[in-house]
Amino acid sequence: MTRPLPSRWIRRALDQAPVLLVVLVLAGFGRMSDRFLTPDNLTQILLQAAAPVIVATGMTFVLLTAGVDLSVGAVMFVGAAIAGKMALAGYAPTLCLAAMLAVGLAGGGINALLVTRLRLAAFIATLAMLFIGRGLGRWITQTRAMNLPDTFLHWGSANVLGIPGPLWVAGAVVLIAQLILSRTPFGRQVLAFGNHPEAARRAGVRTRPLQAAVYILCGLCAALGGGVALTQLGSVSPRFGEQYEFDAITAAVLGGTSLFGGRGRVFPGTVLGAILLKAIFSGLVILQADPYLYPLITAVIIFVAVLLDSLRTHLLPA
Amino acid sequence: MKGDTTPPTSGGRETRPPAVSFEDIEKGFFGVPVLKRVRFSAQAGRITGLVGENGAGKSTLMNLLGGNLQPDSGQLRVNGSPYAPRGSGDARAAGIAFVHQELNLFPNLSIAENLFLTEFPRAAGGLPWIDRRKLRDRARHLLDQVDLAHDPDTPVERLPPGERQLLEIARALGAQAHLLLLDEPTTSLSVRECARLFDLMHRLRTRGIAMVYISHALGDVLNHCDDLVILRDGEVVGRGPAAEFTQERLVSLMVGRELNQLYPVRTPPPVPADSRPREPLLDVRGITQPGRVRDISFRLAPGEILGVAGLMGAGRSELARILFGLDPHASGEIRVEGRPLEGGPRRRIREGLAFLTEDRRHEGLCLEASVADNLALVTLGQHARTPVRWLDLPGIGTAVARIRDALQVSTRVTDAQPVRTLSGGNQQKVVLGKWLLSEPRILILDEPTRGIDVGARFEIYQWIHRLADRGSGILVISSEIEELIGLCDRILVMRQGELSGEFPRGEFNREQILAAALHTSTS
Amino acid sequence: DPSDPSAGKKSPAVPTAAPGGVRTIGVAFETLQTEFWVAGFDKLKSECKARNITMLEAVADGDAARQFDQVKNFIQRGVDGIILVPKDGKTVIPMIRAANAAAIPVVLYNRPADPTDARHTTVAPDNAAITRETVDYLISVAKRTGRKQKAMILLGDLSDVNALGRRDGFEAAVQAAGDAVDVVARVPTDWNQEKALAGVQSAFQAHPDIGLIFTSSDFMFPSIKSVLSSLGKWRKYDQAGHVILGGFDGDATAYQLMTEGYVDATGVQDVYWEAEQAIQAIVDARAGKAVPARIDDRGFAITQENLKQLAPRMWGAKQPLRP
Amino acid sequence: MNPAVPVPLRRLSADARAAILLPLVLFLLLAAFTPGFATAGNLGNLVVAGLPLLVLATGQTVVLITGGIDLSVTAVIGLTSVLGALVMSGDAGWLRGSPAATPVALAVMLGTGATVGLLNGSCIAWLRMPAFMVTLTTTLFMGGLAVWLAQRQVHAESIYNLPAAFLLLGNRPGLAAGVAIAAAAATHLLLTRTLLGRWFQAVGYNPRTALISGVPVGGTVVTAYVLSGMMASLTSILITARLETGSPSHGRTLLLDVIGAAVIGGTSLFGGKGTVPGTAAGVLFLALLSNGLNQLNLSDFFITMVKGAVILMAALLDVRRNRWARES
Ligand SMILES: Nc1ncnc2c1ncn2[C@@H]1O[C@H](COP(=O)(O)OP(=O)(O)OP(=O)(O)O)[C@@H](O)[C@H]1O
Ligand SMILES: Nc1ncnc2c1ncn2[C@@H]1O[C@H](COP(=O)(O)OP(=O)(O)OP(=O)(O)O)[C@@H](O)[C@H]1O
Ligand SMILES: [Mg+2]
Ligand SMILES: [Mg+2]
Repeated sequence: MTRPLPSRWIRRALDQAPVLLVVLVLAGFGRMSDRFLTPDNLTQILLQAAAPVIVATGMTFVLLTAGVDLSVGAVMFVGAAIAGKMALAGYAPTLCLAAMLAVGLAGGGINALLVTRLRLAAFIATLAMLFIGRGLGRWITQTRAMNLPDTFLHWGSANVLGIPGPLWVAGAVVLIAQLILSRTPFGRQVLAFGNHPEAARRAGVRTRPLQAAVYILCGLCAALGGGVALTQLGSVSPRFGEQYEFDAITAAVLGGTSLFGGRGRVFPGTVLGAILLKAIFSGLVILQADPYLYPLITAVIIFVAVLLDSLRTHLLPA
Repeated sequence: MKGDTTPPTSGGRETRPPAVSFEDIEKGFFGVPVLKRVRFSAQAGRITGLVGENGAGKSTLMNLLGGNLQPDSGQLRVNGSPYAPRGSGDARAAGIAFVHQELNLFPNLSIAENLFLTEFPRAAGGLPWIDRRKLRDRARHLLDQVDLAHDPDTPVERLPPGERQLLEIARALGAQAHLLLLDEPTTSLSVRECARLFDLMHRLRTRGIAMVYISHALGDVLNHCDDLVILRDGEVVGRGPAAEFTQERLVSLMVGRELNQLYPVRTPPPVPADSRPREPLLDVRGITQPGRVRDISFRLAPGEILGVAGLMGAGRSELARILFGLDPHASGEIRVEGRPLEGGPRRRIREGLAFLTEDRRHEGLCLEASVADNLALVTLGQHARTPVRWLDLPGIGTAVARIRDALQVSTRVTDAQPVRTLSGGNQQKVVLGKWLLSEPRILILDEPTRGIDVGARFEIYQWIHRLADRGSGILVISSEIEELIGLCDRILVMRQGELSGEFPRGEFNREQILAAALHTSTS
Repeated sequence: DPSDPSAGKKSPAVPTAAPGGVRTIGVAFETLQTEFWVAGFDKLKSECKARNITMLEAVADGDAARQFDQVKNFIQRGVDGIILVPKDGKTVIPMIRAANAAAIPVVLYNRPADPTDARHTTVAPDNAAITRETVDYLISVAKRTGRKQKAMILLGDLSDVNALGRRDGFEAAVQAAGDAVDVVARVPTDWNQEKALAGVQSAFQAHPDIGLIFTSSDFMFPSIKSVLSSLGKWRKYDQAGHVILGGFDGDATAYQLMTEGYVDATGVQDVYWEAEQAIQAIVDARAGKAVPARIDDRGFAITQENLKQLAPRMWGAKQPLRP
Repeated sequence: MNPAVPVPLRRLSADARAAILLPLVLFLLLAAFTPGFATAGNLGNLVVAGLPLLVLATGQTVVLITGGIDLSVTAVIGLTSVLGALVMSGDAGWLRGSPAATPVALAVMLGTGATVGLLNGSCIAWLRMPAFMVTLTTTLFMGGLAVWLAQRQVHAESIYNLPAAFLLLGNRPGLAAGVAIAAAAATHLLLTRTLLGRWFQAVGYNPRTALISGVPVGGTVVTAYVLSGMMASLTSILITARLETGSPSHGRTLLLDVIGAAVIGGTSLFGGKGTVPGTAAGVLFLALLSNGLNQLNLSDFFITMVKGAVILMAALLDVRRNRWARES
């Protein structure tokens, strides 16, 4: 039963597992193609990660309360559908995006209602919302694609102080989220609630508003992320936002967030998770990997990431 | 234990309304009555002791005050005015603070954050940020009051149970309440911390704060409380100034029958400490694990009940966990009847070991599972018939029923009820029960009777004796020296991870044992 | 299929309806996720309405098993004919058999089944051939630039027959062209616009000088546009620095981009014509007329050169861009 | 019920009630409002359609009971289907034509599920990796592998011409139903009447307690995933036989239905609680739903919306249990 503890510097390394892995992946692809590690391409990767990061940030909050929100993709779609219709009807893009955020607010609000008031299991409630949202979106768009006015694309590719707009948005979201989590009473209470809801209630935490806030926050992030994606795509297809729920959860968990609540961080955790996913895809394209091998390679890399993380959390003494 | 039981001369006590009063409170759970027309009050500047059997309804009363539960009927009053809390927020607003029976801490947060979860000091300038420095200072101030040396930023998961208990108390103090309710706050504290706690309570009393103190340690209750309320099956069966009660009277009121001694006499007479049996049942040699225990060696003879005394943090639990294969040890060896002990809990259970953990909620029970499932868990294998390990459900049923009666698990509890809904003491009985069922040859008990009422304790001691008489060896870790003295054939004392003393039955002496546990030559 | 409990019982072994008398048709699509399918679906709807036939609809969202259930459901409800967009060429065969057993005529719309003895009619284009034609044109344009162009293809869902057909057409054309073009990127998109976007972006990182892009479906043009305009390469076909663009389907987006001059060519399948043929085939079958086993969509590649005269036959041209 | 009955009894029966109630209510509604719904033929179709989900959800229930989750089942279905076909297909099978083809293929298929399950379980139990991520990556990997294999071996996205013996499972609904229901029943007995079943629960309720109580936690967890994997294989066998095709895209869309069915059936996503009958009820509920929605001839997007709405209703009907569970 005697177990030798890993040597100090191995421990140090494991402590930074997520960061290390992203670095490793980047370095690895970098070695294989001199095209990969160019500042330009790194920016591209960040750009592709922008929307997922935003959505995953909201998701992280929900996961921290031991909940889950499967409806983010659907919310994105409904929002995009409405925004798209408005855009085609000639409304100003700002208005369209505002509408989109409103949708996010509404979606999050409904989820909050279902989970806190009606006491539904988050999984099943948001699953239902996923179906409803998808259906609603298809109905609004009549499952037709919409090509948006170029203003959207201009926004998506606009630079402020040499940094692309989407990165500003994502950066702001992450920063705020991180501050909320680590520096505000609300953030700490979210962690407490996720760790032991009953105790949180006993301690006088107003758990219902707290839970509600988390789902609304997630809805907002979903809409915002959708907005960013919209300005990057310049169009809305019937599959807009599909799979986002899984990508968001994956990013968060890759970043070390526990699905059982109480543990996790937006930065660097979730952010790195999202970036990792995009970096892999970009690398594979640049290396002209066999299309059939994409999922295989991606899977292996994610697997290693998760493995390292679990080694870190379990092989190391508290 | 020094405790001035003279209540402060509060002159106009009659004129002032009681700090809290229960008026004909009734509460039931899904048709099962738990509190029946409970009526009593607690005065400001006095400590009211609340005692009763496991499942009598004590914690339920607290939960009513805390707003975690609502009474079915009856009236609560705080300082004379009606009080109907809808949530723990209301309780705080009314100036009521709690030390709940079960720890309500968040291991993933720091000590400071746990202390001020709901009233973090805000940074200046209306921003929602937490003022970290202020937070740390206030936390330190509270920690000093309970003698916790830790840095306020330490994550709570690093603290052992005892220290967590102190933290819980510190949190209650932080609330600046005028009414403080302590539900078995001493269960994982050892003598030193207990004394410290009672000092605190006396100081608070002189500040005119009302306290309700729930405990099964009747000695403490009689020493430190001014008024007493005795609860049985949800009814108040006795109340009045503590001076009017003796331990015997308390017990008979609680249990509803005479209980002339607290510890059963051992028959046949215990093995004399000096005579070492040829083949010790358990032979521990030089167990060492850096930072936990150092060079622990002792032997456990068949039929022997061996106690381990020590202060919190002495490493007793660690020792137990190492013996059961839960924690690693750097050096030393453990032999059972000469054979070296290997592997994890499963292997060791096969070797006849059993281990009652001190952390019942996280390691002892499946809270959501039923009473029956919990009781049966360890011994399921014995009721499984090969090839497909088919379960003999009736057999399991009878075994469960047997142990339930033996341990007097509250009759209001059904087998199918989730353990979560049991009273603290009844939960402890369930953990104990599942191990007793396995009739182990070596039984390791870490704080076996924490939260268990006198009546049930007696039964449990008898079970332990019966096991010993059948030749099992028993290792009892307890923070109650009286318990060890009353139960054991021999007592080892641990201090800072080392053995610091050994007392055979003949030479039991509370003061010496305490000295051995406290005395610090090093550091 | 003797084991099918619903067979025979509910629906007559021989059509009882008077010649041409088709009351209900069941239409089961594998998906409605792209312009192309929606257009076909709508056309079938309107066509049915025009012939006052009730149309029962079902969409399987890419799940063959669910599609089977839906077909059984149609049979069970005694439709007079079934129009199917199968998930793939093989899983559809048992469905056709089930319909045969119930003496209900089946038409496969736009996706052929693998060779089988199960009786049915297929109305479909030849993905490979039309793609080949399209890409041949793109390559001819590339040759005219005088330099060897780097090419990339956006692949569809790799388990979709049509996607694979188009890939094969592309590869064949490239093969034939010798070293006129050099394929530097084959990006799987799973029919997902965002993947397409990311794919094109990364491809351009690796090869900033990519000069030819073929997308397996027109609905991914917006993604391409997004990247090219951010790179300042979104140029018309007659401008310098134009990236040669080709697609497949011939939807409204493609039509618009062609008229604007950004897209060089796209493979058009004649959706409307296919829809009419599909329904006609069922009506004929019911009427006891002989129906050919295969009705070929005379699809074609529409290019900047023949845009004027062929536009009228391009469904995307007749369809409003806005929903 | 009489108020003297203590909580748990009432709660248990509430579980049972909720589980049976949902499909019942839905059935009555559909029977009342949709013509041609309550016909033998249609109900027959409905049951046959529900079989694969039943098997799959049963396996998932076991994993959920241990407090885990197995997202990889859908990929297992695809991979199993392709491998099986590669063994027995008359076009491209390694054993094409041989009488051994079908039995060997069946063995290979079940083996595939077991292997993937073993992989998942080991990572989760021994390497302590989170179940969600492990099974998500295996999904990615196995899914990709299936497509790649089909492509490499037969240069097509799917494989046809399976031996008649195998297809019996498809075109004899009685046989398929027998197999599926037997599998579910066996699992039910395993959970309720055997040591292993109790171990699953204990591990799900509290792994530390289980460990200290002498439960071989690691082995138990691994077994659960192996079981789930094999159930996925069995599902794949049913689907493959019914569609007469080995294809990597079989069952791809089932994931949310599977977990949905279990949860609607009263299985907790946090471990411990869950029953096969409950899950079966959940499956029946979803089967009724999709069939009924077909009957109503709504357009695609309405179907999706209604599906969501009805699942919501189901959850609401179920809410009393949640409330009790939260009481403390
Ligand atoms: N949520 C609940 N559901 C059902 N029964 C409950 C619930 N909470 C408490 N009970 C029952 O109420 C009775 C009283 O419980 P309580 O915790 O007040 O006892 P107690 O006096 O604190 O006992 P102990 O000294 O062991 O802590 C017990 O029989 C318990 O089973
Ligand atoms: N979870 C833990 N993390 C870190 N240190 C611990 C932990 N548990 C115990 N320790 C340390 O190990 C030593 C002994 O712990 P513990 O308090 O359990 O001993 P004990 O004699 O069993 O006291 P108790 O009365 O609490 O059982 C102490 O130094 C304590 O600080
Ligand atoms: Mg209590
Ligand atoms: Mg201890």
